[in-house]
Amino acid sequence: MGFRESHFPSGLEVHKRNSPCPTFTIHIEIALWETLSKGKQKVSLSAFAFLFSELVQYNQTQVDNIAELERRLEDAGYAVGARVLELLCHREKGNRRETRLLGILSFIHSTVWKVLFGKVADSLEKGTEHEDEYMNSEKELLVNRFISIPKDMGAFNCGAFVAGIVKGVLDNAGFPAVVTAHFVPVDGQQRPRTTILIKFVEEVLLREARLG
Amino acid sequence: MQFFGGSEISPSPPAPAASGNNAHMLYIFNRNGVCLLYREWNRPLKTLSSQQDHKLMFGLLFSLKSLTAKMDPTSVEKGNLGVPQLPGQGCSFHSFRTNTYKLSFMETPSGIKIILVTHPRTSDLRDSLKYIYNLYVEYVVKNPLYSPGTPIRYELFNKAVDQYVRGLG
Amino acid sequence: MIVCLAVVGHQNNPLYIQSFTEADDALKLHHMVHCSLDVIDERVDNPKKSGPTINETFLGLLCPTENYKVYGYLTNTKVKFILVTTDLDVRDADMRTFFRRFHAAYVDAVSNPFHVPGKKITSKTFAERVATIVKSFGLTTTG
Amino acid sequence: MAPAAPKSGDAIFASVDRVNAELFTLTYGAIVRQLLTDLEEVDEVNKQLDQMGYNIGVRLVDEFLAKSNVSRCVDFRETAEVIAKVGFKMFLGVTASVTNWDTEGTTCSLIMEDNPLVDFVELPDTCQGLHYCNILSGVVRGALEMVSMKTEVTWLRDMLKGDDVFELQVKLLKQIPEEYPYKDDE
Repeated sequence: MGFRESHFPSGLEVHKRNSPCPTFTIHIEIALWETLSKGKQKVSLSAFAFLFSELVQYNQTQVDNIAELERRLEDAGYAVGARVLELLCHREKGNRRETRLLGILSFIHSTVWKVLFGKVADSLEKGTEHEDEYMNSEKELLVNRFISIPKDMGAFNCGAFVAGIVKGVLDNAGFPAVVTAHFVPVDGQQRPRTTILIKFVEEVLLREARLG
Repeated sequence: MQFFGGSEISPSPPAPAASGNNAHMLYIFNRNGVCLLYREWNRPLKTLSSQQDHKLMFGLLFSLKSLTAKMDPTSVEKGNLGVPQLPGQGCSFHSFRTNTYKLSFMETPSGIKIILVTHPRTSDLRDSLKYIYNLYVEYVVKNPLYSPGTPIRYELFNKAVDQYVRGLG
Repeated sequence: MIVCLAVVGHQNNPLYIQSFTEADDALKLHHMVHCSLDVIDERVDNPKKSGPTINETFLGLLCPTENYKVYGYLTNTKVKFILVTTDLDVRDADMRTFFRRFHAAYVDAVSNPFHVPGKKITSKTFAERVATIVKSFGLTTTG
Repeated sequence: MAPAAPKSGDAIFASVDRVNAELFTLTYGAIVRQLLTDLEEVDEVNKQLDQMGYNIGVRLVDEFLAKSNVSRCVDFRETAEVIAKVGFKMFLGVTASVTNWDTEGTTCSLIMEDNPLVDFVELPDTCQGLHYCNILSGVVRGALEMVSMKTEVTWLRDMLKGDDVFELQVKLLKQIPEEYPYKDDE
């Protein structure tokens, strides 16, 4: 899949340490990313799509309501997220520890998304109403790509799996949060986009303030 | 909220799409004779119920395949008439033409059969049927909430097929 | 010579501890590892201190005693690696390379689907890999 | 116009969308762990993994046929070869080889030196009876059944148990021709 040029996050000026002009950074980062993950094994998207669909269908047999189904997908994702953090911190971050909120959000928005889904997330925005909310959105979330939701499953969102991954990364990096997946309609488009809503716990914000 | 198909198609085939499309109708069957999809674009004459119509079409192809294999002058194996064959066994018949229509047929080793009835002048449609097979794989087979062997009820798939067939020369 | 290596979880729960000496001073080494934890916590809580840059994983020398040196390393997941060595003139750069290779082994061990996060690391391959890293680090174990 | 020749595994793998193997490996690890917690019994987990693989195989075969231009799956030997060379490469990015044919040509082994499912995996002593990759045997069985070949697929060697390669034995039981599905009185 060609590496689609991702537009820069609109809502929040994600702090890029070393370069004045954001689009310029994107190019460097892609080249860097290519080298870092070169020789990384790949599998076909359909192999993952078929596997993920079995995960969904198996869990459907284990639950009797949609909320429980989403919770089980989130648990599965959580385990993936915890391990992804370990893997990526060692490989991508080398010897730098993430201590700031923007740092970990940017890490998820770009590094985690690139390694898992092959592209930077479409956008990372700060919630307007609440201080502690951030939204990481994707026009066509990989796990939802082949899935059409029958009416009787209401607002069921397989993105709960990805929400679990994000929660696994955040909790284990010391930024505990409640993470949920939502469909957000996009005008003029048949398919809604998927937004991963991150709501940090009180203590994270206090620490962030203390660090100034 | 309605996404990516999943609407209930009324039992009777939908009204034919805009004219100027020289395809009459499309059938997709699986190896057990279940009609996964029937699309119609212009078919003024209707004599049979849709269920019988599907059965007739499947029966026609089943025997045609056996007949063409039986009379294959080049093959050495002695296939006898009516004996069930493996999909892909014997020579592969892919279309026949009358003065009023042309029937193009494709069968995959997994027993999926795609039949497209078009205007007699249309060119070789083997690649087009393969493209429709790819649409079937992308839009239907990969959707985890579709159970194989049941009629296809995905609006997006129907739209994609309609659009593609309209463009066929 | 590296005499003791420990991995401690972010609630200071021990995940792995291995001493490389025949002498029965394991208890003393464990105590040293324990007290170095406070040094790490104190250093993390107010990062204004000098020494390696504030948010670097390598924490450098924690608490030198007369015949041991204790080095620390903190990962992004708040897991602490602690190394105790009797080699008093070891260079920081060597420690960094050691910790990076140790971190690689740790990551593979916890990526194992059968490893329960936060619980002791029981993987045999991890123990073997750590032993080879220690051995190949030029500080061969005695005897 | 002769139908296009079957494409090579590498050609297809290069043309399809791909994802990082880590996401695939870690997701599979999450599935196995979920099954172990739900079902506890190791052979129950083996059965469930095989069934999940079968469900995948039944669907995956159509994508395999569509993308690989394979139009005939009549000869078992030819089919096994295509699955090993094209199928595994197209989906998992690794090639398998086919060996140990028996005299009648109805049983063979698929050999894999590399398998993206098992990165980082180390079987604990409590799970020695587990066939961690049983989903793969299910996929092969499901896919072959869809092309009218009823088979029995079993693990002979498993790298997670110390062997140097993965070996899947595929035994052809019988080929099921297409029956006329409608009864005459219908």
